[in-house]
Amino acid sequence: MGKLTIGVSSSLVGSMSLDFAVKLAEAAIDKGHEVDFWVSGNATLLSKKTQRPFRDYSHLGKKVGELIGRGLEAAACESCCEARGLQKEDTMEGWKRYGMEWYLASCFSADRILYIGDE
Amino acid sequence: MGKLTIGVSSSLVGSMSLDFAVKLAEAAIDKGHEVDFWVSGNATLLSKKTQRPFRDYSHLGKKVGELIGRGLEAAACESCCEARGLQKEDTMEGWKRYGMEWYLASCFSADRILYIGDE
Amino acid sequence: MKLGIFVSHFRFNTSSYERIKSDKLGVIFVQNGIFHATVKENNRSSPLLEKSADFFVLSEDLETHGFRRSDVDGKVRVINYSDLVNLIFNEYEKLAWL
Amino acid sequence: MKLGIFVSHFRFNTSSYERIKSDKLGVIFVQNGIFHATVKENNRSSPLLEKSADFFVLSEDLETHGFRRSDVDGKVRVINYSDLVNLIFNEYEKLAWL
Amino acid sequence: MALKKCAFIIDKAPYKKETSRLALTHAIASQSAEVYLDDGDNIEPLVAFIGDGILNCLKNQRALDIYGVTSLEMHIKNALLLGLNVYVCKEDLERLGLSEDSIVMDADLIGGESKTKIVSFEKIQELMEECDHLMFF
Amino acid sequence: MALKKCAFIIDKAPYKKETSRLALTHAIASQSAEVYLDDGDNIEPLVAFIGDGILNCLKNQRALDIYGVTSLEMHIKNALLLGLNVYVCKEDLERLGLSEDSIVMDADLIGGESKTKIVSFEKIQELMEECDHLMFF
Repeated sequence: MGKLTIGVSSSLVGSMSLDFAVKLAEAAIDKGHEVDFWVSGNATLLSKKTQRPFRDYSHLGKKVGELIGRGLEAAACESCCEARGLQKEDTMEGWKRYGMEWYLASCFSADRILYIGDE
Repeated sequence: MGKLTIGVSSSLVGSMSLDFAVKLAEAAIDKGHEVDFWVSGNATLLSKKTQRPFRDYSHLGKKVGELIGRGLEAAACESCCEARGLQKEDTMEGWKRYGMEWYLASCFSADRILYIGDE
Repeated sequence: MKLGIFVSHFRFNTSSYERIKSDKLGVIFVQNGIFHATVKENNRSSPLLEKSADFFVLSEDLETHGFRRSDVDGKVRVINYSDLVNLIFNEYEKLAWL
Repeated sequence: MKLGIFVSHFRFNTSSYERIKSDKLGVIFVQNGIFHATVKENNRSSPLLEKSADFFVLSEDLETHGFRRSDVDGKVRVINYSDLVNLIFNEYEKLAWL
Repeated sequence: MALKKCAFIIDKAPYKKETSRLALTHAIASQSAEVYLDDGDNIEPLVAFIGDGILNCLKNQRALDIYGVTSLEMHIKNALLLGLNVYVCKEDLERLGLSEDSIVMDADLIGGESKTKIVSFEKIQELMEECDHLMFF
Repeated sequence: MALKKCAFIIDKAPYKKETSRLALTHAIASQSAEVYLDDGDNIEPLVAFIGDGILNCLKNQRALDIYGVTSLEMHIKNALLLGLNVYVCKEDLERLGLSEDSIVMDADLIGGESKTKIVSFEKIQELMEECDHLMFF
């Protein structure tokens, strides 16, 4: 079993890259791999609580919560959050907020890295 | 003098299309035109209060507030806001929240429309 | 019609751009569209400049990227936001952001 | 090296794609990259399929867009998310999302 | 008493950007714009798919099952059901090797009124000229 | 005691996407990753601009004056100041008609240590092969 670090900076809605990343994380965890999940830039909105489910948008928050329960390490870039008006108290349970060096340290110990820097 | 309706759906940070739209709105108001400003999709984040200014990002919230004081009609798509966890009480002063039909009605009375649907 | 087209990308599918016709046509290069007014890839001007149109580039976006007026192709007129407002209200009736 | 490249766009600047070399190369079409595995523009397969590589397309993204397995170019293998995890851990050491 | 025509031109493929979805939701919303307008005033939307935008129109999109998002197919059917004029560029269908069979032509399963019209780019050009406002998605 | 090399490859132009900015801020952050690592372990970043990415490197960017955002030029100078290895693809400079004079070569005004290295794509290919992880921006 290995460790995969996924980094994403795409918007919560639009490119669906976060949808891809969450599904990939789930598939890896299903197979017993360890997954670190890093969101920066616009992707930090995924760490916000009170996302209301709408049929026009996927509702990823709930799924990530489940995956955190199954061992996913999910962290959001602190300064990217703040710049978007997301305060510490807006963070969904189980998520961490760190500086970017956390992601780099995660890359250090990862067997594979997929960084999705589309936006 | 005429009326310009600007619609934008791009992220607050990333494409800088909102930066463009706000500068265009300002230039039009400076010349005495009337401007309606509609944000939908990811652009609705512009209507959120407590955006913390960071040097890596433009701080558009303040400028839009000034323009509202000078007559800009700024409105955000209600369902696009809700889908992103933005509640009514998160809305910056002076902004309105409407259904998409408000934008269409604004188009009806506009002399010019610029819709920026980049994302 | 009198149409103003905004080009904001360097790389994009140009099929709409190539096909749209207009009695009066203006092309305004903004954001990364400014590369079409400044960069000569393999020593050639952008194919976008071959269209029969009046071309404009936004000075603010030119300077954001580090270009100067002297870098701009001779076919393209440099304008600022204030000029752009005049173009929008006085020259073109419909606008398309591609 | 053993490199897996993710292609997620239909239209993009392919200069990195064309130039990167790898002893072992896999190309995985996801999101709008799936059009390279399905659409024959002007009756021709995507030029991306000319690269010497193993090609894969994500079935979930194929079906999201309304395509079926029978629409996929013969050069491309259809995989799902679970297969993708195996590819990532067993076949490729480095990954690039273009 | 006035009627203003708005053309919603979709030239980008779906799912990688939100823009085509917003085109359809905005176009559909035109029908309730009256609440903000004077009696007799109205907005008439038309939706045209050109270029890569025609890839929004494919049948059997499974976005809802797989990713939990409504498909563009559902939005197009909704537009047809509400009687909006929906056009698809013929030359682009040919260019991308798609047939009339492969795209959404009506909302019949849910009782639709209008049909997708497959027309030449020349016709779409004419429609753009006739309309009062133009928006690209 | 181990060293892992991470390549940050930037192949997209700036400002229209946030990605090149995030590449540089992440690359710079490698230098403080030690706080999360065991003694002696470290991450060595390298930054390479290829394709349209070289348009990030132009001098005299006025993004801060005009739009109130730090320019990519400032981020690159910051990276050089901190001693990061920064590479620019020679063939792409030629292809887009840019000279060494027109791009950021050092952070001299703020006391920089390293210089931008203009190298062939072949060299960048080698660097990608040598690194442990690859990220495209």
